[in-house]
Amino acid sequence: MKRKLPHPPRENHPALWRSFAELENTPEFAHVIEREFPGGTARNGSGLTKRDFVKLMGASVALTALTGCRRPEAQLVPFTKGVEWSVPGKFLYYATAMPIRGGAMPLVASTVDGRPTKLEGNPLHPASNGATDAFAQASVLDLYDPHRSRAVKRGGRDVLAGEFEAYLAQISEKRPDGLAFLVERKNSPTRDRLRGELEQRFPGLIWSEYEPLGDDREAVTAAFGPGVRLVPKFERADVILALDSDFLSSASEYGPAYAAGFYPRRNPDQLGAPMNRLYVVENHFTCTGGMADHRYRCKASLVGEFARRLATRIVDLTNHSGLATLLGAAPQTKADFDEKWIAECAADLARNPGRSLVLAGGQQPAWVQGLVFSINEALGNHGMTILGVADEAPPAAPLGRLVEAIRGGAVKTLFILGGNPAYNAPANFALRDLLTRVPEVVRVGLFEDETSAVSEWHVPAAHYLEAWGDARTFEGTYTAIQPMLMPLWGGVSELEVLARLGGNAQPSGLELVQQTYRILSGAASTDPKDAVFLQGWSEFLRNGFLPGSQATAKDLAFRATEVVRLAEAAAPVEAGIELVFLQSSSVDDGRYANNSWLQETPDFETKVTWDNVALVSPATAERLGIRANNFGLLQKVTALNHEVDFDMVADLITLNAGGVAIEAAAIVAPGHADDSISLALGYGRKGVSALFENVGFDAYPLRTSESPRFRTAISVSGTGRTYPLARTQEHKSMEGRDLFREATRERYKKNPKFVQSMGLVDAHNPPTTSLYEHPRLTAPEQWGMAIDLNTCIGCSACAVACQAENNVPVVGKAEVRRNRDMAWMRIDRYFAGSPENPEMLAQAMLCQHCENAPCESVCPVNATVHSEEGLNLMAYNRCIGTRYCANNCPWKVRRFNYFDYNQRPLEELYWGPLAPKGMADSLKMVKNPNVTVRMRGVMEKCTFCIQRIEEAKISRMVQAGPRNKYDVPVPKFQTACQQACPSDAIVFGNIADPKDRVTRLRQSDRGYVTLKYLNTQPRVTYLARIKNPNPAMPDAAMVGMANGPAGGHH
Amino acid sequence: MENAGNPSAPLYGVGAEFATAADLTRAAREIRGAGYESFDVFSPFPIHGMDKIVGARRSPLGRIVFIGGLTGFLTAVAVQYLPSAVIYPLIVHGKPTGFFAIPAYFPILFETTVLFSAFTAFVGLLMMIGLPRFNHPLFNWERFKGVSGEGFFAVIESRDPRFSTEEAGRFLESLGGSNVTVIHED
Amino acid sequence: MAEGTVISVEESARAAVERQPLVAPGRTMGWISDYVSSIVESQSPRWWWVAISITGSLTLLLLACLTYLVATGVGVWGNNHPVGWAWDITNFVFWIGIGHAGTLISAILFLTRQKWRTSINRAAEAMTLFAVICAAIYPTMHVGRVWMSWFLIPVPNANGIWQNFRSPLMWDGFAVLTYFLVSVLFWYTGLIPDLATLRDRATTKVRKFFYGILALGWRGGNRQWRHYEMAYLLLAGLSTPLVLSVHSVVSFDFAASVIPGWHTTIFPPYFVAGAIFGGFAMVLTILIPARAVYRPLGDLITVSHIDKMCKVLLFTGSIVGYAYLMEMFMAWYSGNPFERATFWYRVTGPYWWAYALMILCNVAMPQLLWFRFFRTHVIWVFVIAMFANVGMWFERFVIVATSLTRDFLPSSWGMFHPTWVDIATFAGTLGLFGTLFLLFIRFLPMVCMFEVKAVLPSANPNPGGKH
Amino acid sequence: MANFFPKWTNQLPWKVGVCLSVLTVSIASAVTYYFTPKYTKVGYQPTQPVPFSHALHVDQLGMDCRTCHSFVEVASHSNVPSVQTCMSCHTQIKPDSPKLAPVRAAWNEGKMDGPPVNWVRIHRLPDYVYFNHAAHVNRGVSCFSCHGNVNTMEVVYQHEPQSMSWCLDCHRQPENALRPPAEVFNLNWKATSAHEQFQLGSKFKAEWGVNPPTDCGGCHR
Repeated sequence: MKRKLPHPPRENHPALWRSFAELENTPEFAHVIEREFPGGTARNGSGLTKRDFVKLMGASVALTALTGCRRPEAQLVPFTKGVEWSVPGKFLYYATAMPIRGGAMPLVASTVDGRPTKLEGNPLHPASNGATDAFAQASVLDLYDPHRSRAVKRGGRDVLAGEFEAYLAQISEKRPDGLAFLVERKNSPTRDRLRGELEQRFPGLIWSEYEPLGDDREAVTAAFGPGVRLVPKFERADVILALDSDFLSSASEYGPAYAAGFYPRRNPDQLGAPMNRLYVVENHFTCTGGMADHRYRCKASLVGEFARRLATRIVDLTNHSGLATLLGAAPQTKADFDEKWIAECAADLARNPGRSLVLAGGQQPAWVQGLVFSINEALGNHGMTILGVADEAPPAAPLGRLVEAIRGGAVKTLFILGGNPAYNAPANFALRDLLTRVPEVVRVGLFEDETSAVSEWHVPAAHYLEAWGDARTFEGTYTAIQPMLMPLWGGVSELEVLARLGGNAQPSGLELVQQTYRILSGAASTDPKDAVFLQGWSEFLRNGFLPGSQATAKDLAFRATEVVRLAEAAAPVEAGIELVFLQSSSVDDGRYANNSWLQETPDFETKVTWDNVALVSPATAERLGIRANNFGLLQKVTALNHEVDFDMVADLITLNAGGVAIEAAAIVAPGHADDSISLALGYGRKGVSALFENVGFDAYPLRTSESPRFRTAISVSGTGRTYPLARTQEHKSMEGRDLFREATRERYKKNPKFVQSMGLVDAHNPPTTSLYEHPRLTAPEQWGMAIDLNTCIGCSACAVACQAENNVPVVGKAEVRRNRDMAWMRIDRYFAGSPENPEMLAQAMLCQHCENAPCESVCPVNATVHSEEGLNLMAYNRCIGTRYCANNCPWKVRRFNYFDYNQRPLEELYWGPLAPKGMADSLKMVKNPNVTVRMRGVMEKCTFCIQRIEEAKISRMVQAGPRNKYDVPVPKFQTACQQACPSDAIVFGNIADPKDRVTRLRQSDRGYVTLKYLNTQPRVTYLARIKNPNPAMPDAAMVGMANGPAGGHH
Repeated sequence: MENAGNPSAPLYGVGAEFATAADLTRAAREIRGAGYESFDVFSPFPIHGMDKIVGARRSPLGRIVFIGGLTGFLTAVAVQYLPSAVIYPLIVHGKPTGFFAIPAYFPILFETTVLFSAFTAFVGLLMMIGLPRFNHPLFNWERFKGVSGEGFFAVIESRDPRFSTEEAGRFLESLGGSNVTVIHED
Repeated sequence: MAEGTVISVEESARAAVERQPLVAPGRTMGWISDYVSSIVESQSPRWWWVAISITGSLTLLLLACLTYLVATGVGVWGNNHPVGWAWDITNFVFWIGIGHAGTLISAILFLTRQKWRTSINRAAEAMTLFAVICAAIYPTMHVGRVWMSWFLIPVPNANGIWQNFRSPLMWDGFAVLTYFLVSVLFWYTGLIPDLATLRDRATTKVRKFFYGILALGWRGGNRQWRHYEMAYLLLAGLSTPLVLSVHSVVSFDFAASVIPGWHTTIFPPYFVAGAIFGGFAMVLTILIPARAVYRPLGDLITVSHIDKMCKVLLFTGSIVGYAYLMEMFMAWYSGNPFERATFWYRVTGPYWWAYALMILCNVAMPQLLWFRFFRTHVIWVFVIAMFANVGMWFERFVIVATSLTRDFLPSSWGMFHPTWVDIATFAGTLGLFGTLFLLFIRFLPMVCMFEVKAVLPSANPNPGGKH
Repeated sequence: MANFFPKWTNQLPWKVGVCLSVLTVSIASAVTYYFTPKYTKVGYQPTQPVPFSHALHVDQLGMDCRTCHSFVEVASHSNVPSVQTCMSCHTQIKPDSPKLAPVRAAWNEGKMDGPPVNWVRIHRLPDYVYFNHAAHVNRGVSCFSCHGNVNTMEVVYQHEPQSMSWCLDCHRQPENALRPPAEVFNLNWKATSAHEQFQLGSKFKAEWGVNPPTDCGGCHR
C-alpha cells in the first residue's frame, strides 16, 4: 500500500552527509579539489573558513539513524560546481613523494573526494619497487593530526599570517646581516636554487643542515672528495658484511630503496643469481641482524676495532698496501673477539673480490667508515658493488659551525625550517639555551614543540601532502612532490618562506617548482603557456619523476692519505659499559612522537609499544641486577627464566655519564652484546601533546656531537623503582612448535621437502581427512596468500599499511597493557637458539582464512561465514560480540572492540557515556570510506582487503556490461600489506588460477601451512626460510636451526 | 446434621470427616460398595491405592504429553533444519548443510521436545482437575479446611442418582464418619 | 487386622533400631503443618532483616555493575585478547552447576523412590531456580552488544538471515531456558497442595487472597490427586534426562571447540558429575544454617539426610577426581604436544595455584567423608561443603580462562587479571541468590509438607498389609 | 463460613486467558506490520527546497536519467546534479522562476559561491552497506527496480522497502529484474508478462554470467 509521509518542514540544523562525495561548494572545498591550480587561494589569515572547511570534511561520517518511525532528516548537498576528474566516491591517484633524509620516497597517494587516505609506493619510479616503509604509511596520519599547530605565533601570541608575511618582506628588503638558516637534510633542487638566490641576496648567510640520525658525510668527502655519494649495488654482491649498519630497515638513509636490489638475491629457488651471504656485526638485534646468515655480537664502540682486525686479515690475504698503511695509523683497542669468526669472514670476502660488499653504519666514527672504504678498495668493490654518483646538493655547514656563530653573537636572525633542534641537537651544544641568545628565532614546524618554545616566531608548516615541492631520490632521480589538498590549518611551505625572503611577494609553490623543472628538464621555452613544456610537465606530474634524471656516475678515486689522517685523529675506545643511540622503529628521531599508528606499532624486536626501553644482554642484566619478568614477578635473570616476560613491568635504571643522568626502563634482550646498553632516541618528549606526555625516556641528553652513535664509560645504577610496559607479545620462544620453519641451503638441497618433516603433529599425522564432504567453493576466483619468511624482516610496514587501509583503531598504552591491541596484521617474533646469541624469527600473522574455519561454526548468529571465494567473512552489523569466534581461533587473529575506541577519547574509555563522544573532525578524513568503522562490542579481523577485491570485481562487471563477465579478467590489485611490503614477501592472488604467482608459491617445496593437523585448510601459505651459512664459520652449526638440530623431527 | 453454605442455594452433597487415612480408605471402599457413583474422598496427601478402591481409570495425561512432545520435536525441526539446510544454506566451517548437518541439531531437538512436553503436562493437569477454580461449595464447609492439614473427608454428591440427603448422611455416620454435614453452594 | 498390627509394631521397632527414621518419632501431621507453616506465618525475625539488607544491597551492586557494563563496554571486565571468556563464563558455569542438585534430588530421587528426598527437595528446587537466574545473567550480559541480542531469537525479520544452529551457544541458550521453565513448572506443581495448606490456615485477608490465588483452588480430592500424581511423575520423568542434558550442553561450549584443554570428549559426564557435586554442596551450605536457625527443622531434615547427601558428595567428588586424572592421562596418551603442553601448564604454569586449589577442594577434602564421623558432624559437613563450593568455582576458572591464556601460538599467550567490576558482579550474583532464597523461606513452605506427611507411619492406608 | 472468592471468579481464569492470547497475537501482528521497512520507509516523501518535478523533466521533456545523475554508470554512487548542471539550462529556460531561487542563490551569477542547495535525502542505506550503482545499471538492472517510476513522480518518494531481505530476494533470483541493456534507463519498459520477464532474465543471467553475491561480503565490508 502506498502512503505519502510528507516530512515536517526542515529546521536549520547543520546538514549531514552520508558520503563525503556529495559535499559542499564552499570555496575552500573547490580549491581542495582543484589541487592542480591552488594559486592565489585565500590562505592568509582567516582561520574561520579553514575551520568550517574542516567541519565540512568531518561531515563525511555516516548518519546515526534515530529509532522510531519518524525518520531523522538527512541532506544531500551536491557540488555547486562540477569538479573535473573527480568522480564522487572513486579514488584518484596522484604521484608524489615523501621527503626523507637521503632524498625522497616516491609515493602514489590515493585520494577520495579530495582527501588523501592512503599512500603507496610508486612502482614506475626507478628508485622504488612500489613499496614503502612504516613511516611513509603513517605519515598520512600526521597530515590530519588534530594536534598540529594552527596559528602563527609571535612571542607566544596568535597573530595574523599577514603579519608574518610582512615580516619576511621587510627582512628581504632591509637585508640585515647575521641571517642564518637551520634546516633538515633534504635533497630538493628547488630549495637549493632558492638557497643560492638567498646567498647572493644576503652575503654571509649561514646555511646549516642538521639530522640527528643522518649519515655522517665527513668520511665520504674525505675518502672520495666532495660532491660524491655512494650507491651500493646489492644485486651484484655475493658476500655482504654489515658493520653496525641496519641497511635493510628505514634506519638507513635510503630506507627500503635498497630492498629492490637485495631481496632477489635471497631467493634460494632463483636460477642464475646465487643466493648471497650476509654477515652482520652489531650490538643489538636489527632487522638486518635478523636476516643475517652469520651474526656477531659486538659493542658498537668496538666495531672500529673489529673492522681493524678484519682489515689485518684482509691485508694478509690481499697484501693491499694502502690498507696496510692505514692499519698502521688506526687506533688499537684491547678486545677479545672470536678470531676464527673474523678470519673466516675475511677469507669469504677475499674469495669474492669485486663481488663482496662491506658496509659501515653511517653514524660510526669517520675513521671507521674510512677504514671500511679502504677495505672495499682492497677488495676491489669500488665501481663493482659500490658506485659513486655526483651529489648535486651543495655542501651545508654542519650544526657545529652554526653553534659557534651563535656563540660568537654573529647570528641575529635564525630561521629554523622543520626539524626540532632544541630537542634533538647534541647535548654538548646546549642549543636550547643558545637559541635564547639569538635576537630573532623564526621557527616553521608542524607542531608547537620544544623549539617553538624558545623561538620568537612559530609558524605552522605545511605537511608535504599540502605543499608543492621536489626532491632527488638517493640515486638522483628528480621527483615531484605534489600537494593533495590545501593546507588544513594554513601551514606555509619551506619553499614559500625562502621565496618570500628572496623578494617574491606572492610566491606560488607550483611556479617555484616549475622553474626548477624547466632548468632540469632543459625545456627550450620558459613560457608556461608553451605546449611542449606543459606536456612534459604533466608527464612529470603523472609519473612523479623526470625520466633519465639520475645523477651522473662518478668513478671513485679513493684518497688513502685523507683516510689515514682521519685514522690518526682517532683515539682508542675506553672500556666499560657503553650506551648506544638507536633510531626508534616507531618515532624515528622523535618526529613521529605524535603519530599514534606508529606509537602503537610494536618495535620489531622487543614488541614494546608507546615506549622505548634500554636493551641489555642477559649476562649484563645479571651482573647489573636488572631483573627479568616471570609470571608477573620480577626475578633475577638466570638462563632458565628469561624465556617468558609476563605482566609487563620493568626495572627503572639510571644511566650516568659526565655528570648527566637519565632514567630508562631496562629489559633483557636476547642476542644483545654484553657491557652494552641500547636506547632508542625520540621519546620522553615534554609538551608535545596531552596524550603522549612523558611517554618513554629521552636519550638525547647523553648524546654528544663527537660520537653520535654511542657514549662510552656509562655508569649504571638501579633505582629500585619499576616502570609499566605495554608489549603485544610476551613470549619469546616458539616452544618447539615449528610455526616458523627454516633450514640451511645445504639441507634444502639435500631434502627439498624438509618442511613437510617439521611441525610437531603435522609431520607424523596421517593425512587429515574429514568425516563428511565439505561444501565445494564454486567461484572461479579463490583468494589465497603466500608469505615468504625468507625475505620478511619484520619491519612492520605491512602492519601500518593494514591499519591505514582498514581503519583499525588505536587503543592506547593502557589498553595494550591489557592485551587489547587491535592489529589485524601482526608480526610474531620468536627467538631460537641460545639466549646469548639466538636467531630472530619474524612471522607476519593475519587471518588464515581457513576453508574449514573454526570461528564460523561457533557464531550463534551467522555473523561470520564463508564466501564462495574462500574468504572468511565478518559482518560487523550482524555481530553481537560473544567473542566465541576469537576463543576458537587457533591463530588468535580476531580482535574485539572492548570499548568504543573510535568514538571515545582513549584516556576516558572507562568513563563510558560520561566521556565526550565522537572523533576529531580531521581524523574522520583519514578513514577509508570503503571500510566500515567498527563500533564497540563487535569482532573484527583481516578481510584480505575485501573492499579492494570487490572494487576489482565490480570494475570487471562494469567493463563487461552486457557480456559474460567471466570473459573479462579481474583487474590486477594488491592487498594493502602486499603493496607496502618492501621485500615482496607477501603475495596475494587467485589460487584457482594455475598461472597466478600465488599458486606457484603455494606449491613450492618451501610452502607449508601452520597447524596443519587441525585440518582447517588455511588459505595462507608460509614459505620456509633458507639460510646460507658459511660452513667454515665457527657458528655454522647454529645457523638455520630454529626448529632444533633434528630439524623438526620430534 | 449441620448445614454448610446457604441453605436456600442448590445442594452440593453430604460430607463426613474421618480420623485416619486407614478409616477413609475403608469408608471409600464401603461407599463404592454401596453403589454410589459420584462421590470423592479428600486427604492431605495422595493415599496409596485409593484409585483402585474408588474405581478410577489410569490418568490419560501420559498420552496427551506424548502429543505435546511430538509437536515440540517437529517445531524444532522446522525452526532449525529448514532454514539452515533448505531455505538459505550458508557455508559455515566447511560443514555440510544437507542431511549430514543433522547431528548439530540434536541438542535443540531434545530440549524443545522436553519443553513442550512439560508445558503440556502442566496445562493438561490443570484442565483435567478443573483448576484454577477459586470458588467451590466445599469451601463453605468450615471443617473442610482441615483437608490440607490432617483431616480426611468423604463427600457424596447430590448429582448421584441414588442420592438422598438423609440416607447419605446416615450411611456416612454408619461408616464412622464424624461431623456429617450437608453442603450447599453459596 | 489385630495380628497385622502386632507385626507392624514389631516391624517399626526393628526399623527404629536399624536406622534413623526419616522424621523424628512422635511428629504428627498436624505438627508438620503447624511448624512448617508457622515459619511463614510468624513475624520476620531480626536476623532475617539483617541478612536481607546485606544481600539486598549486594543485589543493588549487581544492578549498578551491569548498568556500567552495558553503558561502557565489555572492557570494564578483565577479558582480553587471548582470554575472550573469563569470569563471565566461569560464573555462568558455576551457577548452572549449582542449579543441578535441586532438580536432581526432586526428579531422580523421586523416580528411584528415595523417600528421604521429601524434606529437602523443596528447598533444593528453589535453590535451582535462583541459581539458574544468577547463571542466565552472564551469557546475556557478556555479549558486546546486548541491545542486539535479539538476533539470537529465531524470528522472521527484514534481514532475511537466520541463526546458526551449529553453534553450541544456541544449544546452550535453549538448554538453559528449557531447564529454567521446566524447573519452574515442576517446582510450582509440587507447591500447589502446600499452598492450599497455607491458604486454609490463612487468617488475614491479604494472605487469604494471595495464597488463594496461588493454590488455584486445590481441594485435595482423589479426583485431583490421581491426575496430580501422574503429572508429577511425568514432570519428574522429563526433568531427569533434562538435568543430565543441560550440563552436557554447557560442556559442549568447550568440547565443541578446537582449543586444547577445551576440546575434550570427557566433558559431558565430567561436567554433570561436577554439577551434582557442586549442587549438593550448595544444598548443604544452605540447609545446615537453616536447620540451625529453625531448630525443629532438624526433625525433618535429620542427620540421616545429611549423611545420605554426604555420600552423594563423596561419590560425585570422586568421579570428578577421576575426570581430572583422565584428562591428564589422555593429554599424555594422545601424544599431541599441544594437549600435553596445555595440561602441563595447568599444573606448573602461572595458574598452578588455581589448579592446586581445585584439587584440594574437590578431590582431597571430600575424601574425609569416607568416615562416618565427618558425615554425621554437621560443622564438618558444612566446612567440607564450603570447600567444594570454592573448588567448583576454581574448576570452571581453570577450564575456561587458563586454557585460553596459553593455546596454540606462543606469540599470543597472555595472562588474565580480573577488574573490580568482575569481582563486584560476582558478589552481586551471590547477593541476588541470597535475597531470593531469603524471600523464599519467608513466604513459601521450605519443606514439602504433603510429601512428608505421606512418609509418616500414620499415613499408611492399610496398616495391616505389608508395604 | 462462605467462600473467600465469589462465584464469578470461577470464570475469571478463562476470560483472562482469552484476553491475554488476543493481546499477544494483536501485538505480534502490529509489530510485524508497522515496524518493518515496508511500512516505515516506503512512501517517505519529504518536501524539497526546490519543487523539482521528475514527471516534467523526464516524462514530458524526455530527458535521460544520466543527464543529471551523470556518474551513475561509472561510480558506486549516483550523484545529485551540481548547480552548474541545473543552470546550464535554466540560464535560458525560466531564468527567473521563483521556484529556482535556491539554485540561483548557489549559482550567484556564475561565481558559484552561494549557499549550497540542501536536497533532502530519501533513499538511505546504513553506512555499513556498500551499494554500487555502476555494478547494477551496467548489468541490466534498471533504476526502476529500486526507485520505482520516478519518471512519473511529481515529488519523489521511496517506492521500495530497500531492506536486506528485499535486496536478497533479487540477489537470489536476479531473473526477475534483468532487462535488455537498452531499457535500463527506460522506466516505462515492462515485460509483457511475468513469464516473459523470467524467460528474458534467465537468458541474460546465463549469457552475462550474472551471479550476484548472496554472502555478507557482497555488501558489507
